[in-house]
Amino acid sequence: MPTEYRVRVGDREMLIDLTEVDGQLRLALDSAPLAIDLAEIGESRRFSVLIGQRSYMVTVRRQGGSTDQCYTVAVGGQSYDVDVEDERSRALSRLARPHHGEDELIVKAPMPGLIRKVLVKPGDAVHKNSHLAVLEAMKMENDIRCPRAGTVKEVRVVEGQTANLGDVLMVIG
Amino acid sequence: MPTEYRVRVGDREMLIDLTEVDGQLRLALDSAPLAIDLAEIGESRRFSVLIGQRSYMVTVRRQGGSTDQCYTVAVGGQSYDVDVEDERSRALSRLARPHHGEDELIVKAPMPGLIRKVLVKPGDAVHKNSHLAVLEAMKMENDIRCPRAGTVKEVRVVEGQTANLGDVLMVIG
Amino acid sequence: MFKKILIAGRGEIAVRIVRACRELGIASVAVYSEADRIARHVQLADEAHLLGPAPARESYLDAGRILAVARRCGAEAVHPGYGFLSENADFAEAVAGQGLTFIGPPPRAMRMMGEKTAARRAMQAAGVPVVPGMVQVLASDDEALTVAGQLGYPLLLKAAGGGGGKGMRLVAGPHDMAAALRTPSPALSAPVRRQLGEAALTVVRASGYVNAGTVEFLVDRDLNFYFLEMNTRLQVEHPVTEAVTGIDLVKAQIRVAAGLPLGFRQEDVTARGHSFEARIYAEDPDNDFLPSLGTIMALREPQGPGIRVDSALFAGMEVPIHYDPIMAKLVVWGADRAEAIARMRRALDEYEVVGVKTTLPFHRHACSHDGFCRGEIDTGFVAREWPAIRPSRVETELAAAIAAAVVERRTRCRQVLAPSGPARACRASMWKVVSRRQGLRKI
Amino acid sequence: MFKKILIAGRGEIAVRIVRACRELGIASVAVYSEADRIARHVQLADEAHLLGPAPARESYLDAGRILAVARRCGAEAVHPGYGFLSENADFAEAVAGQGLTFIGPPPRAMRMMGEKTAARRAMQAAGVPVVPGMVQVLASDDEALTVAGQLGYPLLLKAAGGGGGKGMRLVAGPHDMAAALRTPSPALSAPVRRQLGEAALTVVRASGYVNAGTVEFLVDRDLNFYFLEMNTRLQVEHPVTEAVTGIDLVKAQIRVAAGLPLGFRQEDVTARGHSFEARIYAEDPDNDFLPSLGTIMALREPQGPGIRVDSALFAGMEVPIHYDPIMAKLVVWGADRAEAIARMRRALDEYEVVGVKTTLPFHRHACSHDGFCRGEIDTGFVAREWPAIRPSRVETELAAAIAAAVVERRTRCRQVLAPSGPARACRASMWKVVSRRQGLRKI
Repeated sequence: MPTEYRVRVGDREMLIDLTEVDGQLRLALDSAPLAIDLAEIGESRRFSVLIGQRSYMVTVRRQGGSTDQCYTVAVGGQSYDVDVEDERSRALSRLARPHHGEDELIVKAPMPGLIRKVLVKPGDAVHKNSHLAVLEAMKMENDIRCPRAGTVKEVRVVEGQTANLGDVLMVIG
Repeated sequence: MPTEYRVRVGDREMLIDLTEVDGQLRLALDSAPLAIDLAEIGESRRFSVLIGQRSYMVTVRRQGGSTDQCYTVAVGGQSYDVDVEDERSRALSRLARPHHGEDELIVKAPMPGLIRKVLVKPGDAVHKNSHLAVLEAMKMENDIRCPRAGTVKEVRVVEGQTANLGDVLMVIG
Repeated sequence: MFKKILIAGRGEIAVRIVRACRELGIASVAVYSEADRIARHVQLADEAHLLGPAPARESYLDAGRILAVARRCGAEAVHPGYGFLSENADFAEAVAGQGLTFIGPPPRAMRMMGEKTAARRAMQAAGVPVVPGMVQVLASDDEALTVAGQLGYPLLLKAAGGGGGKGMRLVAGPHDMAAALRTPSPALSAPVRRQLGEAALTVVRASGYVNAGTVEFLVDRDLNFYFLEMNTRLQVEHPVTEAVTGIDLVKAQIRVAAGLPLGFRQEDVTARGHSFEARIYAEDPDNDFLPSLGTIMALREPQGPGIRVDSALFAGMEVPIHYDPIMAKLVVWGADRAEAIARMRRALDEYEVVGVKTTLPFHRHACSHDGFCRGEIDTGFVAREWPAIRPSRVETELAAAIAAAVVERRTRCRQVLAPSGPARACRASMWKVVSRRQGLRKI
Repeated sequence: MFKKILIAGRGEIAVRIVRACRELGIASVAVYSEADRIARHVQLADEAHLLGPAPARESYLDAGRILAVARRCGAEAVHPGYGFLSENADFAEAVAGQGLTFIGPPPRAMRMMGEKTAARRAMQAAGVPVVPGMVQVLASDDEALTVAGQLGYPLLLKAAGGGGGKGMRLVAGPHDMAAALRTPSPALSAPVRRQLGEAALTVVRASGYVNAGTVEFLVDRDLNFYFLEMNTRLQVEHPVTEAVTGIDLVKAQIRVAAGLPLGFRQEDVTARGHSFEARIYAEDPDNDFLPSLGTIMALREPQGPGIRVDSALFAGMEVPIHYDPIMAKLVVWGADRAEAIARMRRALDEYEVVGVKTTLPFHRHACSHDGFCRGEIDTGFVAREWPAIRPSRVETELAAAIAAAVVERRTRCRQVLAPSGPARACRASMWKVVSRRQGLRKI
């Protein structure tokens, strides 16, 4: 079993080491042992976490549709995207990961909704703030604009279709 | 698939017929069709049930430790024990069920708790209201008394043991 | 008194009306669209009737379907809540046409007040001050620019036929702040408040108004006030009034509609303490207050002294795409303004909605903002201050990281052992995670 | 003001004190036994410290362990809640001995009032009427029978050193009714209430009492009243007082303990409206109010106008076997007694605790009882009336039967198809159970 995890949350990256000793988990943060106590509420993936003696309620949810190791974690009224990579998978993924163009821009749906209009097609030149599409959610029409100038390389949605949060709408080259 | 269930709740017994037609369930109560609409809240075994147009919130829980077909169902602030038997299992169980003495009395734990004292042993004669055992729960000692006269046939618990709600403590003959 | 009332709405306001009905011993009838089959108002009402498909025009805005249900279920009155058909005089007339009672003002008063420009003209005629120049209909963008030049910026533009705040555009999320500006605003002196009350009564008398309504005035820096409009329905923030007066406005609406006495006179209405309302929307404050959809994974709503929650939320609920994103209202009461703000802060800390982004983080940080707490806010507050007061997240990131790592480890552990191995044993040993030992680092 | 307070208790009262601390900007420290690791007060407090094993004598009653935590965490004061060590003068002295503040009365006043027979003698000396013959210590059963013969039945027996109502025995569940008898009882006239207030002040002055406390009087049929005892702690039903006065008693306790002014005088305290409290115990009213254990499978607590819930409940909670079975308190406020009762009834209907038996059904039916609603109750109410007013269950049995049959069918269907088959498809078709067709039988 791997015991060392590289965890990314917000701008921070940390190493969390989990070792089982006498049937209990021991935790080290960036190689320094840390006193924690974590207890699940029912089988709800909802935890009472004490770090030192500070008390936190934490709800953990695996992100569907993405890789196995991405979680949405709610704590203290905030919601975080957390990547957890064990050192072994990390080594493997480094070998396997294909090279993505550095200058490609992925335009994702900022919320779930209905694609009311698609305003560009592949090959169109776009400017910063160009209107790309209109997404309707809860009685409001929301403009999807282009964050920088470029050329539309792919359009992955059609008018009348629904999109979930984070679905790729377009690729700008 | 069996479609007819004999359901017992409280003092009532009813026949509920569930038939799938065009992907939807149809229900008949004692052979008369009944308009119902049942929708689960998440995957919680909690349901919004409309009977006619009356609205009920219902939570269903299978009873552990007993037969498969016993449920505890909470609705309208009440909790019911519900037996659901399909007609096929019913026919089978009629053949298989051993004869129980009509005059045997099963004494069950009225609440979960710690068996503080066992006051009788097999062979003892007991009267109505004889003290059989003391069950401790939440700082209170509770007398378990005998509902009628008879002879202790079995004692299934020992002092210091915990008992769950409904566990058989003794059999009185 | 009525025996049965149909509630022609959804969400937290439908829940609120169900409660008033129950306290009056009146049977409540919920209506719902296909998207709302398990909604909270359906769970709580005595009866529930399907209206039609999810889009509002085929369900909550379809007067014909609503009246058909009302006839079928034997309701004697219809409460429209807010939004949808609540300010629609035609609907009110159609309800009356069926021999049922519309719980709201007379259609004539609704018509007069519904057309905002005409309303301002009528009130000007009745002697109520209106904003200079604000009785003009702006037919085109060009005309708007001309008038704007005459009046001077900043301006508040409202669509003449708009309802529910939808036609009003100044800044993202103005509804979040509106309630905070109300009863009693620290900016208003007692004499100004009394003058406002008298002007409001003039408005009510001039329009032949009966039942609950709200008269809105604009107040300028010199405490001059001007009639803006009248909302001819139950106000979204009515719980603020209820908290300080102790009067149940929805029950009062129902009593008046039934022809019963109110049970109190103007001079019996006394205010005690201070109240705030925070509206919980399914909107993401970090994404320009755009709507956020999803399923509520976990929910903990605040409780305790001085707290009222009117909520449509429940664990397992899917936030529907089709309707207004208001999910719940948190209303606090305190003996004074400082206690009310402290309560609001405490209640917001307790409020936990997991699975959908909400305006809770925005409210939390507004309540920690000195200017807000002193009442020094205006309609520009959100645009100006929110980017600056966004929460620091360092404190809770570590808890998130640790919990995710432990869940990841459990998942791997289960995959290795399950389905044949003793997955339970694996978990049991994992979940008593304790590394409390002397000499361990504490943070 | 204190910066950090340790709360030496558990359950709903610990939660309530956490809330007061948070509103005052004070860090709250929860303590917990091994049975309470995920309890609500642990979830809500800023810090949480393990005391020891589940039995109270090794945790919540262990003054040494509590004081060790207080030293370690840097708390400046200790709030004892109610129960456990709250009326223990030795503990109060030990807290002071550590240089910390005990949030409660002076130990001397606690001692005087803690021994109930001595307290009655002292109050008799101070000129407060006490029940004739009720200043005797009953050393034996025989003596009790003799005295009882002199006084005449019915009698109320209280253990001299008892606390938390545990020593009082008349009838099952008297605690359920006690709160309903309080502020303001319809049986008491205004002059009698004023006399009671004056007598209470005499008691307070005679005992050198500071901080919150409750003076209990017995009132006979002729409205004569007699000093019974003083509870030298926060009363379980303090929210009733808070609801009618608008004063936060726990914050007032903390302010007084910190040497700060109360912020109000006796003449500022005015009562508005009417309030009731219902205590939700994990007890089975259909089984002689015996304790009920288990895990909370589903929970819905009431909300809306005039409702306050102080609760330790959450879905997933296991009710521990070791402590007092009080789980939550439901407090309602209404403009008058009738509205308060209607609210209570409505809130009890909304209150849903699945998985553990509670006193909710008892409260529901008490609130539907004419005699109760008119205030015509006494300590014999439960034993006399409950068997007669138990709910009829016919109405909901059918819903239970149908849901169980459908779940049974789903389970079988899954067993047939799973694990290889498409269990999901099976379920999908099952759960859109709709047999709404014209001409179907309705009930």
